[in-house]
Amino acid sequence: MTEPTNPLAIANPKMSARDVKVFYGAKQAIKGVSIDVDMDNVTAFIGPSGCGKSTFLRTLNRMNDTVASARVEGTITLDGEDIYSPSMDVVQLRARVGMVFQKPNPFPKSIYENIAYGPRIHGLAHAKADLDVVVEKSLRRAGLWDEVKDRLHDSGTALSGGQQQRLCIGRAIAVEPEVILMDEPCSALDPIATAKIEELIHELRGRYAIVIVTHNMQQAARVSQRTAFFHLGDLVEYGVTGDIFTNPTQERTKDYITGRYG
Amino acid sequence: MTEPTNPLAIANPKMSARDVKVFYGAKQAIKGVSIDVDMDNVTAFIGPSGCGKSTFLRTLNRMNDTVASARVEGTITLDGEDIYSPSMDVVQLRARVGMVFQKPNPFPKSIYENIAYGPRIHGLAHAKADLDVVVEKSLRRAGLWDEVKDRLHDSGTALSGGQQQRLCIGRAIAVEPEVILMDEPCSALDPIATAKIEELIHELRGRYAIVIVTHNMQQAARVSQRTAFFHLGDLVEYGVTGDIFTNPTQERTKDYITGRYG
Amino acid sequence: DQSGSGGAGQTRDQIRAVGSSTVYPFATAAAELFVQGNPGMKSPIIESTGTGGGMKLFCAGVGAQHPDIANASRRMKKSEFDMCATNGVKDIIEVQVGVDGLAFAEAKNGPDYKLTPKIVYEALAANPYGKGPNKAQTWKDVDPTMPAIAISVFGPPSTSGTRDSLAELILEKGCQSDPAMKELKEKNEDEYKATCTRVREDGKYVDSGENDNLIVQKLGANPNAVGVFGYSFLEENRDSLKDIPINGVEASYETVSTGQYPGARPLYIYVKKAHIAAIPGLQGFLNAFAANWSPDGALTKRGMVAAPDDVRKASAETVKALTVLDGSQLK
Amino acid sequence: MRKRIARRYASERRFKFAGLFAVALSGAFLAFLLFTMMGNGLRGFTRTEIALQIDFPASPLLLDPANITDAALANANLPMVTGQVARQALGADADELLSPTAWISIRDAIKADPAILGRTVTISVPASTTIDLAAKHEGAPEAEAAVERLRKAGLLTTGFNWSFLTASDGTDPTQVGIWGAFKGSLLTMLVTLALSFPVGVATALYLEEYAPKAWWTDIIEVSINNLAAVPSIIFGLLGLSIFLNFLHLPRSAALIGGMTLALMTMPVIVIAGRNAIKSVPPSIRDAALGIGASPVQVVFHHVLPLALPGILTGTIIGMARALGETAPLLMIGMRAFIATPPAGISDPATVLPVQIFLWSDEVSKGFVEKTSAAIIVLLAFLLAMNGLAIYLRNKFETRW
Amino acid sequence: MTGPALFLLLAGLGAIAWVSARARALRLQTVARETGRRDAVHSLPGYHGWYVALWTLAPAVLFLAVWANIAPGLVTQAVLADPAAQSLPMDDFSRSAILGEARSIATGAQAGAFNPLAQGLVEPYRAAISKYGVAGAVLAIVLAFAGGAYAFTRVRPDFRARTRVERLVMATLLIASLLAIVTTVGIVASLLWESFRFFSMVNPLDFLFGTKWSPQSAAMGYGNEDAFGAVPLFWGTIFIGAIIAMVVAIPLGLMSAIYLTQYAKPVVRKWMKPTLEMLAGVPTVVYGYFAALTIAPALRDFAVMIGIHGASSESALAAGLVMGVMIIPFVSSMADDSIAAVPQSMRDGSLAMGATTSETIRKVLIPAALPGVVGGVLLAVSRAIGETMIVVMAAGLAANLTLNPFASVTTVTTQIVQLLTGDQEFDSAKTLAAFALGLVLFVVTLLLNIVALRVVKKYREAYE
Ligand SMILES: Nc1ncnc2c1ncn2[C@@H]1O[C@H](COP(=O)(O)OP(=O)(O)OP(=O)(O)O)[C@@H](O)[C@H]1O
Ligand SMILES: Nc1ncnc2c1ncn2[C@@H]1O[C@H](COP(=O)(O)OP(=O)(O)OP(=O)(O)O)[C@@H](O)[C@H]1O
Ligand SMILES: [Mg+2]
Ligand SMILES: [Mg+2]
Ligand SMILES: O=P([O-])([O-])[O-]
Repeated sequence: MTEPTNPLAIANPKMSARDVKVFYGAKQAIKGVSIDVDMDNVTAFIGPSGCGKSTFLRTLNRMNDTVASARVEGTITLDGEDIYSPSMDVVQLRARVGMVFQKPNPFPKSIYENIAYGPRIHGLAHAKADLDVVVEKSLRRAGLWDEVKDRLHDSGTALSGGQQQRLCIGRAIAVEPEVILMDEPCSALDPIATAKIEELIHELRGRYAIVIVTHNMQQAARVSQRTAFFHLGDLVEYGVTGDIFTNPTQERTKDYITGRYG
Repeated sequence: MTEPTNPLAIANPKMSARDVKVFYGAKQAIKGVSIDVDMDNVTAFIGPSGCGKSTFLRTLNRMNDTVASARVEGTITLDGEDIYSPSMDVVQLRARVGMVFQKPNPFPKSIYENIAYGPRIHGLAHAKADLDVVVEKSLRRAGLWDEVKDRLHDSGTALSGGQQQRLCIGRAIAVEPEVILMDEPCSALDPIATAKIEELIHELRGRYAIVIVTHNMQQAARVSQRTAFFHLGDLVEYGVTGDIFTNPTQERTKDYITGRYG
Repeated sequence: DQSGSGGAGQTRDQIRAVGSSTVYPFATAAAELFVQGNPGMKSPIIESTGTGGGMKLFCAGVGAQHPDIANASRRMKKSEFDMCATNGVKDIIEVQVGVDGLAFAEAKNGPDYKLTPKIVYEALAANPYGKGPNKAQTWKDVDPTMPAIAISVFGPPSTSGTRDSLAELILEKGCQSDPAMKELKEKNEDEYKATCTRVREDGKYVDSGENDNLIVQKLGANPNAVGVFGYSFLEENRDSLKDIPINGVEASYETVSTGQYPGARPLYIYVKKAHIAAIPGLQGFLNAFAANWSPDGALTKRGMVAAPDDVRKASAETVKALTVLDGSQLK
Repeated sequence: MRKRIARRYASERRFKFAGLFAVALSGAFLAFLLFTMMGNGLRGFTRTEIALQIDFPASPLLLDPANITDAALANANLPMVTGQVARQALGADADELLSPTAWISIRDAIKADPAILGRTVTISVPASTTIDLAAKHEGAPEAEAAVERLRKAGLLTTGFNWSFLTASDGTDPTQVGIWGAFKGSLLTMLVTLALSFPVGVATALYLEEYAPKAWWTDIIEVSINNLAAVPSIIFGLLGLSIFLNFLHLPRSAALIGGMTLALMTMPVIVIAGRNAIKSVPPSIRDAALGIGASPVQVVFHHVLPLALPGILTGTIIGMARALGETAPLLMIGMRAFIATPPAGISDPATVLPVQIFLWSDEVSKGFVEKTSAAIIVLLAFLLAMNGLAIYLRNKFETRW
Repeated sequence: MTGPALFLLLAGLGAIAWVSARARALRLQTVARETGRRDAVHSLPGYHGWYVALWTLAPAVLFLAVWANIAPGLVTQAVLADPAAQSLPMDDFSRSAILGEARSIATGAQAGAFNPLAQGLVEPYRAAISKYGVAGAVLAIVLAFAGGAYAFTRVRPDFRARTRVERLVMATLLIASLLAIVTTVGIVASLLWESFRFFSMVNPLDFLFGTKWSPQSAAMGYGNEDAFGAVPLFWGTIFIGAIIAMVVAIPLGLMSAIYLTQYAKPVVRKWMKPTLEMLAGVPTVVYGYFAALTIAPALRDFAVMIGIHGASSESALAAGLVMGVMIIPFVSSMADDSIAAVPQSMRDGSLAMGATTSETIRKVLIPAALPGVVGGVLLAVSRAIGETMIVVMAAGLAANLTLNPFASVTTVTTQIVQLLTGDQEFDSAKTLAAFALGLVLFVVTLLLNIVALRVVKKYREAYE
């Protein structure tokens, strides 16, 4: 089944994976994926459930380290630096490659503290005034400032689902990452909240390299400029979003997009 | 948002709901739904997640009684008899209005015992021989007999998902209900198992009044003759399945069917 | 405060006594009297470990971490003395502080038993006179003058010193009513012991644990039963119990203290001479004992029976002169 | 069919009733237990006193009013004088009426105000156990008669016995108190808490958050689960052979008791702690890791604070169990008469449950109500702790 | 220098180390951040502070711990060298007692001297203590400075102070969890050695399978044969803990759990559950007292009334009954958990078939929850057979092999207490038998628990 695919050649990739294989114990979840991600485009990962989208996404900031059984082979670089080399400090890597999860997961603290936590542990702001600035900036970028500016000290968990997810995006932004990974960020949200997040992704594009996993092809089409289609641990096809949806080169991609399975 | 809708007028309905409202504590989940269900047609309930499909379905055999906070207003009749009247015996009602759940839930007993459970508690069969007959008949109707006849005493939980779901349908059939309610019976199944269940529904049609909840519009189109579209606790539109999918009268129905939201 | 580490300079400003549960109430009373007479001193610590357990702790060595006194409801054994010596506890002062009566009692509304050591022996021995297992079911089976009531005796458990006394003071005496047994004693000490002191285990004799209050309760509930326990318990519960005469002698303070009532045994305390100089108040504690063990003293009010005059005199002398025990007298 | 339904409903009702019956019976047993203890024990909090009039100038006291010291009081012949005064006032049987340590009340009165030596005063002294019990309608007929006589003379008062809360062990039931045992319990619990809480929480954190899956972590896990179920008396044997016989730590001390109980409590805290930590949703950890918190930061900034109520609940329950524990302490020398309350953790001490055990074995009948009274104190203490645990659990119960 | 003062001084040094290292790191990092890349700065300044503070304090504290152990010896030597010590008695104990007293006075722990000789030694003691105290303090402070200085030189923007500090935290956590193993080893060691000695006197087979337990034989020197057959004890333990107690606890616990989870209104449940849990919170000594003084006499009267002969007031029934009540909450909470763990869908499935609640419970929920319930019961049994105070106070000492619940039986734990607190010659087989019994008890509860946990775990997995 595994045909070699030609990943988009990108001149100056922000992150780049080469022949990445991921195993959970004996089970192989990713079977040799090579892909480049750049700053200017939003990259979407699509594919049927269980094909390894999340797994691959999590190798990009080494969140898979937390799964005891997971093992990664191949190389992944961030600005040319191998993120799996022993000299790489994982904690700092994750500050540079932020992540937003499927289910909004604000800390059970105030909105302010949610945003301020990252800058604090990374020493990005010391004085209260500095922190205030960072919090406001991050919430503004996450499109949440106007809705919450009067209740910064309410609990983050008291917000609606969509607001929570934007809070999480704001929290990721606050540590000034270079890359933001989003794993089905809208799947727990209603259509209106989804639209807001999509809008937000548009605005963030260019400032950060953004990778988004989605099972909603319309969404991929709406927010991304590059799309990668995964199937059973393979990267089947990777290309400009418009091309993938209108003119897939692989049979499997076509079947998936036309709804034959998934 | 709530426009009055005109439910299909059915001459001699099996079950009939009039202005049914359901509350969970203070929260209203169903906002006054009137609908008739008849013997000859399969009725499908569709609508976005959380719109109240399951809630309404469970009012039809008073399974909502088990939720302490739930409260039902309005009238629901079965063969003209009010099922919420104090004289109605819930236990007998549920024997007449069977239910199949989203996730197959066979009892952790043998296949035989799973089917025999209902007839036994209702005293429909006493002698072992009678029971054997009932079990075979029910399994045959559920399209499972040939697959399990040699291992009736294996555990019901050892079957595949699709087989388990057919076992649950067989279990419901075994007490000779008049109505069968199915809440997303295929959502946990693979396509092949789904196809088998859909086929089974075709075969059961006419013998029982069947109501099926699904979030898969293609499925609704395939198995049902009547479709009801729910949204935010309202019954937005109810009609012949073909009409609903090709020619919805309501804006909201159209938006949903064309994938604007959901 | 028990301070000190590193070997040198350990001390303790609280007296520690361990040992017999029978002596425990009298030792605690003495401790209280000692504190009342010596305000400012900390109260001695009296631990109820049983005589044997106490000896083990007592003989473990000299020093602040070892107790100063062992209370005993029997005399120290030779083996224990030797063990003490091995561990450097060489000079031991033995003081007999009083006598404990072994009382036989029944409920107020009981059948008025009259017992002799011989009857008791024949009723309770596992193997009377070595003639095979005891088959007696009722007292009448033992002696025709007794009522036909099922034998049921609540007594001290085999782990207690009180039980030793029962064996020594009553059972052996009853056993020796058969001259053959006296001979056996000469010939085969072990067999004699087994024959004369072993108690039946078929439920007629009930090991009643350490809690003597329970025995009192049980007698109240079961008027036909006989209870065997310390005299002090009988004294305290005269309102619900009455004594059973042995050989026609009633148990009273006088008969017990003079030894007329057969169940009487000496109570001792053993003191390390080396500790007298080192532990503040130890001498004072001994004095408190001596000052209160007379027939009208506070200890006897607690239920202890005073020792005969000559014994008391000798003991008082020992306390004063701190005479050391000669191990060769022990068995 | 109808009949069948009726039968099924009848069986339903029977079953439900059986459940109700079980709950009620269990509850009734608890109520009966508490009621019995209260019935016996509340009397233990009161004491009967007899008013004694003493004409100090006329009494043969060997006391110089200018020199009232403890030593002087000890040698002042107070017991004898008290006896004489009592016999004059109450008749020949006064010795039976007064507690043998009645003179201590007089001593304390003199100590409090030496000026009374110059005049005639009336001092309330404790009655003897027999009188005390008779005054509470538990005594023998003769004693009841004596009580009647004293009452008529207006000499008898029965009031709250403060000294039960402030005194320590003793031999006279009218004079004993639980303060020493209470303090011993307190010190023991302090040691237990100081040892088991940090170790328990650290272990729970390690096992739940960091432990790699390896044979030795399995061993740790198995040991902990097992320790939580090892009978307490085995911990007593451990304390006896390791702490006393091997390490030669001070016998009967709160320190040893606390250490032994800590070993027993630690696994309870670990297990409760692990459950509390487990119930912190993984998404919180992901969130923190995802913005670059280190594993230690994740735990100390997020997981631990969120798990703390659960851990505290488990700790309180474990401590409550330790507080009521007796058996292991019998093995390590705490079954002792200790009349001086411990000043520190290395002083000989006893604890409330052991005190109860000791008193239940006392000869004097006056101790029956004291035992029950001590039980009430212990139960009140435990109820307070359990109540706190339940309160914490309800207050912080979170559904994620 | 006194302890508290030194402690304060060190704490102060630590604080200074923390503050200055943090300030230095902050300064260096601000510079580095302006010039370099973001990963030129590794740890927060606070971590540098902790790193240096730890280096300042740890060596000094470790040294003081060692010093505290050797200094008293040095002090004593110095005092003994003093002329005033010449008059000390030769015998070891009085000598060390006097020295100890002198020290107590010197340190102010004690006011007056009991032994006149001690007074003379107070001054030498005071001198020696202060001499060695000062020496220790100076050394500790020097160490603190050395450690602090070394660590301070390592403060650099890219120095991974956080990693170092966190490694220490992890090590602490690991050591804490190893304590569980140490405890287990301690238990096994303390039981094994003494049991071994016991088994060298008594044949293990006789012990495990002998049907006659006659401690008087061994206690009173009738010899060891036939004296240590522990079967009657095992039977008594099982009779009380695993049979009578369970006959009380299982139905009451199970039905309570069912009623409270399936039928009771939430308010009732909210109040009744903690109320029933109180049954497990009542100290066992209270149960023992209650069983011995209230239940046992009542039962005996009852037995006599219905004409049972040989009814003992230390009946197995009294102890078992009370123990059963104590165990109710264990059974009910385990049953509660296991019933709650049966997926709601099972319950729905049955109700939707037209089953009544009780049919659903009896035919679906309980069979499905059975393994969990069994596991819970096993845990309760292991708790019951290890229970001590109730049986010590309310069960008898007679080692009977009987089925009569009104008769007296004895249990393993009762005998352990008896054997260790009775009037025994030490080192007799009798005292050692307590440890052998303890070992058996340990092994049995261990096995019960392993089995129970297995059962429960397996069953949990089945639904996950
Ligand atoms: N922690 C794990 N241990 C073992 N196997 C895992 C683990 N996580 C995921 N897998 C397996 O790896 C494969 C890829 O999973 P992954 O979660 O990456 O899929 P996905 O494409 O994100 O699916 P979805 O759309 O459902 O989120 C799946 O077969 C999954 O079962
Ligand atoms: N037990 C309950 N208590 C309170 N609210 C409930 C309960 N069950 C359902 N609801 C709420 O009632 C509304 C309708 O829920 P329902 O489960 O009927 O939706 P649904 O259409 O079946 O959705 P789905 O497609 O996700 O199954 C939702 O808002 C839901 O949150
Ligand atoms: Mg995924
Ligand atoms: Mg639903
Ligand atoms: O405690 P005892 O007196 O029986 O040894």
